[in-house]
Amino acid sequence: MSKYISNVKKQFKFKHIATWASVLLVLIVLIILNGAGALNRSTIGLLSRIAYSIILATSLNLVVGFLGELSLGHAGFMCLGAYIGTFVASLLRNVIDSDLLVLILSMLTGGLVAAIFGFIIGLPALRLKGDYLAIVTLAFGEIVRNIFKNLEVFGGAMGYPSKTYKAKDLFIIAFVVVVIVLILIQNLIRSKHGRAITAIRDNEIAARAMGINVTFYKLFVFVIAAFFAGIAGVIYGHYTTPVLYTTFSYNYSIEILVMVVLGGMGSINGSIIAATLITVVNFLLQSKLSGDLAALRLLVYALILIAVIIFNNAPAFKPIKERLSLSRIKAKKVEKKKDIINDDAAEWNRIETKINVDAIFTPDLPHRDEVDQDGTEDSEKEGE
Amino acid sequence: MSDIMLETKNLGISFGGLKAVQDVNLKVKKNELYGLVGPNGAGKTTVFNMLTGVYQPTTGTFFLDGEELKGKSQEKINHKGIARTFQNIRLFSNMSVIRNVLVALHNQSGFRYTPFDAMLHTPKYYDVEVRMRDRAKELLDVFGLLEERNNLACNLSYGTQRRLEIARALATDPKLLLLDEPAAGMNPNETAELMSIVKRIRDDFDLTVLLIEHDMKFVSGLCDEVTVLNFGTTLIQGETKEALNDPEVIKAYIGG
Amino acid sequence: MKKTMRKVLAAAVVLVMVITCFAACGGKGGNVDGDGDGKTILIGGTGPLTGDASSYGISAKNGAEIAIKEINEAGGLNGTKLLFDMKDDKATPEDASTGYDALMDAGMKISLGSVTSGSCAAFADKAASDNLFFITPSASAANVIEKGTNAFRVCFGDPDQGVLAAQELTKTYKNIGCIYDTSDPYSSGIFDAFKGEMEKLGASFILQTFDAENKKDFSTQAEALKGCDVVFTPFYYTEAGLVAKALVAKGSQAVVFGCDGLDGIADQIEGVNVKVMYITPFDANNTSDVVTNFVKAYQNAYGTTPDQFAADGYDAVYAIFNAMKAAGVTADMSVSDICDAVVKAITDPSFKLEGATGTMTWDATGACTKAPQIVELNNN
Amino acid sequence: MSTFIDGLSLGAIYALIALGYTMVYGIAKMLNFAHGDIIMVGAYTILTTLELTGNPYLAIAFSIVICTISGVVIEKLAYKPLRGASPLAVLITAIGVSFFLQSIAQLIYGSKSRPITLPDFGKMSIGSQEINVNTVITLVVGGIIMAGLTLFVKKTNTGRAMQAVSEDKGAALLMGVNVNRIIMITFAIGSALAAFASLFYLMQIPSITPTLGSMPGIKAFTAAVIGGIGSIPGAMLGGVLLGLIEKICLSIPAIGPYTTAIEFSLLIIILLVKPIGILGKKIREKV
Repeated sequence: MSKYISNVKKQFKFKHIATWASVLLVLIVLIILNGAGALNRSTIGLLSRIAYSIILATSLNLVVGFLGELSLGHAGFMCLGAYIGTFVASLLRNVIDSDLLVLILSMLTGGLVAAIFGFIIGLPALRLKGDYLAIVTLAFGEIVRNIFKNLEVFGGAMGYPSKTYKAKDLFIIAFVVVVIVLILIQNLIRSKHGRAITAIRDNEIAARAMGINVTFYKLFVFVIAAFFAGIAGVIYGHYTTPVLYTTFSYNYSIEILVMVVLGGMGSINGSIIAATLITVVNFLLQSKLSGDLAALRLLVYALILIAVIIFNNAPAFKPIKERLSLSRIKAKKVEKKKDIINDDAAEWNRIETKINVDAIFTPDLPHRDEVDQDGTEDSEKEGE
Repeated sequence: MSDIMLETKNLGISFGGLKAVQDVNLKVKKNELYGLVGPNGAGKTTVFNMLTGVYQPTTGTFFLDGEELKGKSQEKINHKGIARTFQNIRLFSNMSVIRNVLVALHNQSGFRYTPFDAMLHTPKYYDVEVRMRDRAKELLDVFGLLEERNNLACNLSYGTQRRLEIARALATDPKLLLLDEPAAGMNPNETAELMSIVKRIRDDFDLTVLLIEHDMKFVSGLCDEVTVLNFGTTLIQGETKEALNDPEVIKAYIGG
Repeated sequence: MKKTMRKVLAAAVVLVMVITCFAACGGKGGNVDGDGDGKTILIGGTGPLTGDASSYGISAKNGAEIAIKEINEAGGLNGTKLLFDMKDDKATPEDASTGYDALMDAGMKISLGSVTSGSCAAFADKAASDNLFFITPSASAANVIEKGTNAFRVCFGDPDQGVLAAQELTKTYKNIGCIYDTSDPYSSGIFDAFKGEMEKLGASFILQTFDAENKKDFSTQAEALKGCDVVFTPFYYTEAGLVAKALVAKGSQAVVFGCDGLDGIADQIEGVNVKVMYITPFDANNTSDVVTNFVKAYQNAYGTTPDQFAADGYDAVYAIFNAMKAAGVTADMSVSDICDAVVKAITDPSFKLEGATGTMTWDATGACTKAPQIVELNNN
Repeated sequence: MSTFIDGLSLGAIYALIALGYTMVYGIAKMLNFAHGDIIMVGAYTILTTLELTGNPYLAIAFSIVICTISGVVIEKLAYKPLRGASPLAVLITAIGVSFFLQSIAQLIYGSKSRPITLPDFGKMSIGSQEINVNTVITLVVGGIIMAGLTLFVKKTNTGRAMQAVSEDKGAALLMGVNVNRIIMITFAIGSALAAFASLFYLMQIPSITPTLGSMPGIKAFTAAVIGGIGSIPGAMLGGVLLGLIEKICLSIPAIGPYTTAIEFSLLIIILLVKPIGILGKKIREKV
């Protein structure tokens, strides 16, 4: 026991819990505000949407950011979760009285079913690379919703008439799930298994040569990501009714991908922030640009998207970005101890997937000091 | 138990009808330092790729410590005890030095825990992680990389990267270490240092080493036996000095 | 330790930002606010204003806006002005939910629900729990008005149209064909009823389908249907126009017979040699005062002839207005009180609306009773 | 048999769009999700010119010009700044551009579908079977474009430079190839092809909406991948194959509703059997 405590002490770092602890803190504040009646309907509804978006974005980040495989079918897993989860919930309601218990059980079933399909779609991932895998996952998402559309049990084109959960409670439960998901994902990433996954992304050949079981990890990541996406789907199904197959088109998968790319591949914090921002921006555009102005909604969204992506990624903007960057002060400090990786978990968009390596033109790119977000944990300065 | 660590029998491979390597018969004794030399394009790296499961040999087979490994996957072969370095360095360049080694420690029997231990951070997780780190530091110390452990692998000098790659390969606890041009790009000092390191790890880690190298000084100063390949076939095999002084070999090098 | 402090500080800053953001976006739900000071009443609704289905949502919104303008120019509800706001829901349930929340925060008192069925089911679910009165212009799926006593509609229900179509078709035609959109609640709703009625009548028909992913090229379906006397097309005019053209291209003489979604098809099939008939409560060429006034006002405002969505939107606003007037609704009443009063007024046997889509009455189920007419477009 | 002909004519359209996709992918190595929307731009240009002048040939010429210009402008403004950035960033920008074009179209033309009447060349009969002349023209033009592109890429200097850029941009740059210019030309050609695609699309499906391009875009992308993305004959083959399968599925009422699922399942199966598409080029990774 004492060994355990000393081990924990040796390993513990504040930043390891910073992410989920902050989310938890936000949640506590929100619960208090909610209790005081200070949150209006839109905010409460929006919070549930933010919660499932965060789960979707972080779980997709596992696949795209950490494993380095491009998936355009994440909405397909969500679709499975939403349909199966709410279906199971309606069955369970006959047997179990507690709404909360029904929700939890349906989340687990929805997640499990999605995970099984995650395994199935993980199989091609073993054979295919980059854009080919992307199109297969996109195809998978479209197949799933096409099939649900035609299943009478799930309401066919009318959608499955799920029963919504009380909005005031749903967002709290959803955020508790977010915290749990964050703990699980970050713990996983900060372990030897997480190292193995990032090793596959960085250099698959070397990873194989080091005896990393690439097959296992690729499938594992797809399964875990699908599981969480399925849970997000169940939350979605309890947020609104009916569960309609049109929602889960490839456009939605791409929106989740936008969250991941905007937040920075391989950055969980980034995914959380980007998921929140995109959901809020979408909501603001929808509610502010109503009536005749609605036609501008997509236009504004598109312009924001293009501008942000170009600003964030264009080599030409790099100096400006660095000048404006919040981490500039931090970066200066790093300079003193040259080349020592410092804590830069807050850095966005520092890691590129290997898709990059194969596919894009980079002759004049300066060799950047890419820092693996979690590589920092190996910096053991503080441990000694 | 024989005293042969690696034995290949008529190992060969062809790509689309072209015989890249044929009839390679190696017998590497335990604890031996064995050299694989030959001019460019002779098929040395292809042999390594076959021995590590990157390519599947089209003819022949090979045994490690008496166990046939042909047809096994790269991972499996590594688990069985063959580790390698690459001609064009393949470090996890975006990872810190210590993390490179930690990745390689992945499969060692003492360092096992399930993904669920990881997700829930069970006591086992903490225990293993602490021990893994200690082990990684020990290994880095052997290669004089301890001070560099928090640097990014891509920021290291070329020679240091080579050393790190060997350290990483060693971390998988191999019986047989394949080094693909370990001294390439090194200055004479570094080469000399590398020679002593290779000798030392052979003794300390009870290793057998098979290496590809162009630097003949390095080979003759280090290897007990060599095989010379030319155009995918064995030119000569035997004691290092004799083999390297063979007129055929010299002709192959000068003529090729 | 310093680093930790900085982190805590950063987290606190983010926290404050997030909460202000929520407060900011929550405070005002949109560009139209019911200020709740007793001078205005906000009528809200959601509909597809962008995306594939947007032409339907925009029509409904335009029609409703004309009615609002007319009412306000005539002095409003006993001096109280009506405000109208429609949020974009892209025909998705989740955006209808968010739109509903935003409208409620903005002070919505009474509502038009959603334009499309899928969204309206989401809207109805929320409205039932708040007891908010809504009357949807065009969400015709059966489940839309089944959630509570607060839900009403202006359009025909899907099942009614399907049954009616089956009866009409079997009366005159022998070789009947049918094509429907398996991905659309409206289309499949009508089709299910149609199929049931056809079985009851002992009539057979050739069936073809399409869906949202394959709704442009109808050559295969036209090939199968070209021998029919009549092809039943229970979906919207965009696709029906293409089906009609595909049939003509295959040399078919078949009459295209559809439901109220076909209203608007006239300019889609200009110059195409085809006869189109559809069940509709609205005919822009009708010479009644209500219709001519509406069509004129619409053309002045938007430059095009209104379709049935616009007429439905127009009538929905008048239904709300007349019922509120009859119930004596004032702006300071609560949502639920308004609902109870309006439901009572609208289901009263004496309540009748002379609208652009005919004379309408409502019963407690929320369904609307009005006389269907069959409009015929003959380009022969 | 008529299903076959219908499939062929739909497939010909997919093939034309897929050619554009594959050109851009093969050389710029980016998935241009906005390609479908260039077709929409072309369609609206044809509509407007036809309404203003009534001359279909002028309309076609104009649409080629407008499409080419918009393709090049989009490349310059949205994609070029991202040269060297992560390909995912480029992918997302392409999606942004797609949204942008759709909303601009909705603002200008409204969202109601606009019918259009293009010259119909009637039918001709091959044996006992009647076939639309439009279909034949689509196929023939598709074939000519395919052959022309192949020749262009193989025989001209620009074409060879394209191949070089496609193989290895860094090396091409070192060999003095103006990579930016080559990519710009690629986009110009791809967009001009989109204008052709829009013409043939409208001949068969005479109705225009702002979202016209997105579904054919995805389908053509699928076709390009089936055929082996980057391969010009592959795009043609994939397009025709996909059109045929779609029509065959739709012609059987029992499986009609599952058409999309079947098409995409087929894609997955083909990729599992042949991970680089039917005519794709194999790349061996050097160890």
